[in-house]
Amino acid sequence: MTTRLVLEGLSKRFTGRGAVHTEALKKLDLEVRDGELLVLVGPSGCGKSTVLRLIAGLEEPSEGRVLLDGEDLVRVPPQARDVAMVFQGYALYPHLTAAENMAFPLEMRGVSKVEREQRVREAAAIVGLGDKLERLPSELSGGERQRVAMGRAIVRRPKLFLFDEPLSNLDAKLRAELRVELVQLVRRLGATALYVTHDQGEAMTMADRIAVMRGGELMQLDTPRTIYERPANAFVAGFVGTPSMNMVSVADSPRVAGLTLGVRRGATCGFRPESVRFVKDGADTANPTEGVRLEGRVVLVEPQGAETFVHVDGEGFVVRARVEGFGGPELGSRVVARVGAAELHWFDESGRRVEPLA
Amino acid sequence: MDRLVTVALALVALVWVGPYLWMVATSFKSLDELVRAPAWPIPSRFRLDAYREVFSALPVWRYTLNSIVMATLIGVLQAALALPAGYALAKLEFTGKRVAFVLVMACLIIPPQVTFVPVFTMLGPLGLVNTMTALVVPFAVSAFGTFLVRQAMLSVPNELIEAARLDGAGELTIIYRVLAPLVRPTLAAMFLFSFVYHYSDYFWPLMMTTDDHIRTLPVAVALLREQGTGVRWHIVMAGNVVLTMPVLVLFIVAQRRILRAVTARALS
Amino acid sequence: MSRERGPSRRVFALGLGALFASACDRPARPAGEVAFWFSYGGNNRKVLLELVSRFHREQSAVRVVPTFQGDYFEGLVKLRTGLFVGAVPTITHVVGEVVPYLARAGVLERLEGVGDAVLSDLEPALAQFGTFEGAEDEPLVALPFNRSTPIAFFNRTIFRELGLSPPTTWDELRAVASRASLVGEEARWGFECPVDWWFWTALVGQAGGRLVEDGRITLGGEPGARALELWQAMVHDDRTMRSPPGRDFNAWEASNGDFLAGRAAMIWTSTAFVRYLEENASFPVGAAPLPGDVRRAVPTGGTFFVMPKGLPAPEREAGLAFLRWMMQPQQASEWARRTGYMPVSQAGRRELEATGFFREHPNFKVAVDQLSVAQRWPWAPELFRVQREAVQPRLEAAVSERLDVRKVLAEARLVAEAG
Amino acid sequence: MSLRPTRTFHPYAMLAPTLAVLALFCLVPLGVAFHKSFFAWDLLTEPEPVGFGNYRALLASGELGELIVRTLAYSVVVVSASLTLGLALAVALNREGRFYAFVRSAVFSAYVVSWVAVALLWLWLLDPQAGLIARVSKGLGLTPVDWLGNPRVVLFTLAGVTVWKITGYAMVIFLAGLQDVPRSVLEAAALDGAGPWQRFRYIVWPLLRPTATFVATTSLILSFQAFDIVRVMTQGGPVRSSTIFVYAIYEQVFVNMRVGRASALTVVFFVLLLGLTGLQWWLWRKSADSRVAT
Repeated sequence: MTTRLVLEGLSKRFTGRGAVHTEALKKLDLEVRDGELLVLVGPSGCGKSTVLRLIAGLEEPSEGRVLLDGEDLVRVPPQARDVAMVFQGYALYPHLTAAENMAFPLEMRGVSKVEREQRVREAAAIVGLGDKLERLPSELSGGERQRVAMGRAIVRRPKLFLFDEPLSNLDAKLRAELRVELVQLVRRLGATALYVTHDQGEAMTMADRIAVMRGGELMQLDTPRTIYERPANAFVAGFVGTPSMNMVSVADSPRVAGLTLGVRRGATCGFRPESVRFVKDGADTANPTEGVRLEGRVVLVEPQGAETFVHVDGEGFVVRARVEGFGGPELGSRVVARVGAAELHWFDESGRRVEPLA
Repeated sequence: MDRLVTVALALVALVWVGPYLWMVATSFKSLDELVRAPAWPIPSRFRLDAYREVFSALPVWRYTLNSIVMATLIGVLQAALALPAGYALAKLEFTGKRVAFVLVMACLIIPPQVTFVPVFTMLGPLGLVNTMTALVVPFAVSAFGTFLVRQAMLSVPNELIEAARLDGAGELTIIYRVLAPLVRPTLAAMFLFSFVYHYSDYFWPLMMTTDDHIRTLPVAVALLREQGTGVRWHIVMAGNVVLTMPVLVLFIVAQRRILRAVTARALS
Repeated sequence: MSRERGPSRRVFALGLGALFASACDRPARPAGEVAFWFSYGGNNRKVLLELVSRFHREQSAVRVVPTFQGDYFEGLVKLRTGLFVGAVPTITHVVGEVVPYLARAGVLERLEGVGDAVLSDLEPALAQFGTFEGAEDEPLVALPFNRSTPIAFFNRTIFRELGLSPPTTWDELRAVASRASLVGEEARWGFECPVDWWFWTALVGQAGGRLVEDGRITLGGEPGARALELWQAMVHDDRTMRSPPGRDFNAWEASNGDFLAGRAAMIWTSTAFVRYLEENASFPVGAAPLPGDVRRAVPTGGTFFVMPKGLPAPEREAGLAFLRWMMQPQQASEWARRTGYMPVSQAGRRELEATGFFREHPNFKVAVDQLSVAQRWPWAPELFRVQREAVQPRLEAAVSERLDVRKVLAEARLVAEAG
Repeated sequence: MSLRPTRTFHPYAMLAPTLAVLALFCLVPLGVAFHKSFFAWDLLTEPEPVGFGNYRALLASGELGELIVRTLAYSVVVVSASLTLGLALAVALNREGRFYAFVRSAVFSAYVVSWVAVALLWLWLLDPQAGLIARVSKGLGLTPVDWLGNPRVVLFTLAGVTVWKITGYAMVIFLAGLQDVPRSVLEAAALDGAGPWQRFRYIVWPLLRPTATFVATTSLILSFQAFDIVRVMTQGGPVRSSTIFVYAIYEQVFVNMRVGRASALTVVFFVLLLGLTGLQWWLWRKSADSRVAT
């Protein structure tokens, strides 16, 4: 059985006080392929959660269609959609044990008690919750609750999984662990899933494909690698990657004393911190008309262990650079840094990517 | 100073507990003792005559059962009906929500003491007087209970309801199986308060009952004070003990919840 | 480990089911069952219930289910509630004053069916026709049972010690009360009487007045005022009379209590209490007719049996059968003997005389003899309202606060006429 | 944010039983009472229209005015006494320990016990001859007071019994209010040299004022609804001196069989309650404002 979710021209307007409409979603087209883990990422208010809620049937779209295997779901109540959702707050029933929580959707669908127990046991094994089944949510740790929520979703064997920031309530370490498990789990189940997060790092590590959203619109939909290496616009470029891409506006660059821009091919020039290379003073031999040259003072050094982030102030413009290990210039020292022309991303006035000439 | 406060408080306790003790003591006395030495607190011996008389003069069990059935039905109905109403008012969006809420709140200020005359004249011709329906239905909805449940529901995260909807639960299932357990402290407090109130209620059953099969305990105990000759206080007090003890026991057992019900109103 | 679930749909359904089940549990009255509402407490209740059991032993066709409904006035409230909602008893008893009202409202069944044998044997002064002026033109709707008159009881010990005899005139009443009063440590009232409509009516009669004259509510006119003034004088000037506190029967109870405790040397109350007072007093109790002023007069009191209109014929018949039995000389005299109410059956009264009961219990004889001066009530539908709304609520204040009695009565007349 | 109902009719269906019962037993009766107040009706015969006759009769006889004054007097005594006593007890009992818990429970238990039981109990305690109180005061050489027989005293006796019954209510609400007074603030004040009275006056009381307003207004409305105690203890007497509102309505309809007059009283009673509720709102908002302001 294959699953295919297609969103066609999906729009959602909310009516607020005084009949003021907020457009949460503007004519979104999106396709989730069978067995794919597609991550929707974007800053808060970008409409990514709205997409999930429209698919789940928790909201009704203003326009557009939600097609699951060709069937339009818009008129189908959430109860009747073969879609499971894992919520940010887990939404576990506090008065039911882990097992009862997981059995609940089956009970609602009239699955027999024997089969329920069987399927709950399987699901518990999959999410690794074996001996905690008789506990109440309040007796479980955050990670365990998360597993119960997962279990409750998979026990139904739905066509489609929806994840609404399921890890954001956990601490950083657990989040990193669980996201790996989650990816493995989804892969193992061969599930088709739509995953919403505001954390681009999570998106990068987990996704088969990423959809970056902003202001109710889709900015780019592609593999993590393409998104990172060839961001379709300045927003995606700035949103993906930590620390984020350095962006220089061509119009501003003459006012930045320490910065020299070579050939200009757009309105904005971006380069990732790892593209910045420090050169010994005087050993700067490259053609000054190519790439970017920056002269400035090191104002901040952030050692991370495997890498160090160095902030260089070029008198009016701070550039973030990444160096391996603990190397790199010292705090307060004057440095010269360069970025090769091939490593520059150019964007036009509207922020759209300008492809390098072939 | 502290000692003075303690003595004062002990006196306070006496003022409140003393009457109960006096009631119990009286119920064990004989009429003769009441006439001869009414101020002596301790009965010469523990006679159960007064209780025997109460139980033979009145179908006490029937009355008690009536009171319990009535109070339980009212409590259960109030909880059962407050849940969907509270849910709709707290969680759902629909046209007329404000109007509905204002209606509920308006009834909060209209006690049965205001409406009993017309309600009596309405129920009368329907042949409902002397039925459990007449005792229960006017109280099947508690405006205040509905308000309390709504307040409790407001603090339930929407996600939980959405999760239940996705899990395939219908709205009734959500209300009675998912939300009811969540607001159980509120429901329990509401039920207890309503039970105690209606079990003890005199006003309504007095007007709505004329038959033994439906008469409730407080009405019957008030009738024990048979006028005309001398009131036989040991019998009245025995009836009073029968009327009071279940409530006092319930109070001792469930004091916390009852307190919560009483203070909920002040704090909400 | 299983955990409790919250109230589910099942509980909800169950609750509703139980509600409607119990709503329907109002039992239809089975054939031959007589629902009998009564207002007697204490000893009278015991006697009544014993009579009912005897009735059950003697026959099996009719079953009487007695229900206590509180005192007369509460019982009346219940009756009217029942009449309004159509949940009436087969038989109940009501105070005499309300009979014309209920008859006029057309809610009472005719009771001739009880039989001529019973009707011709009734004590005329206590039966409907003898109790109400003008009732002769009305259908028979009320049968007497626990009827009484006001009577004076005195503490024989005190009277003997002081060499007093029961007063026969108002002046004597004041003199005796004054002699019997004690102030100080062992305070004692010479006279005590509930400031109540019934005793006031007695005084009005004695002063020569009538409540209704030529169809107009006069409340006795000048005699009515003089009646109140007598009380005022005894309470405030002589300080020999206690007006006991409490409404309706609370006051009666209080005066009984004071009498039994020796705090009152003489009281006026109902003949109905003769048995109770004799049995509970630690001193010999004497009974005396009320004194007279321009004449001797007492009202009658107590209640009549009535039957609501519109009952199914079998129930009506069953009710009549019970009434017929209760009116028989044997029951009537037993009731009288054991309570102090008047024997309503002439045969029953003769039987009491013949068996020497009156010799052994001279106090009863006083009560019965006093019937010769019993006055009739006007057959006036408004009589009950005159009593409950116009007069009764004003008497107490008039006496205790020594209001201008003419003004009070004028006001009462206004209220009574407004209807 | 509210959820979208799965079906449009759902919220209406969920509210239907509640609104139906409330309308039937709360709103419609008000209309019926208003309508009936223009009739003379004894339940047994046909109602007759009398226009404003019922209102006029109530006013002309002075009954209405007396009734309002009596009810207010009773309420004022009940509210002020139970409030003061409740507050004092709450402050004195706001501490750990079995003894305090016991006194708290004892005082509050009276609030739970039925009015009938309390009325009967006190009727016995206050019995002028055999009652405990009469006996004790006689033993102490005091002149016995005719608690229920003296028209000047009886209303206050009833108010006293009511205070006994409901002081526990005021106490627990104040105790709950005291929980909101931060201990640290009191400790700081104690360190600053504030004595117990000053701590109460300047810290506790200002924080408790909204609670006090709440208790006062709810007990005022509660005391307006008093019936059982009157009916069981005095039946409104002697000389109507304890006839307060609800009992008067009851008496009109069930004793005097004047449904119209009872309805007129009902309408007036409702207007009074509405006024009281308005007062409650006004005081509540005022105390909330003053709390913000100070």
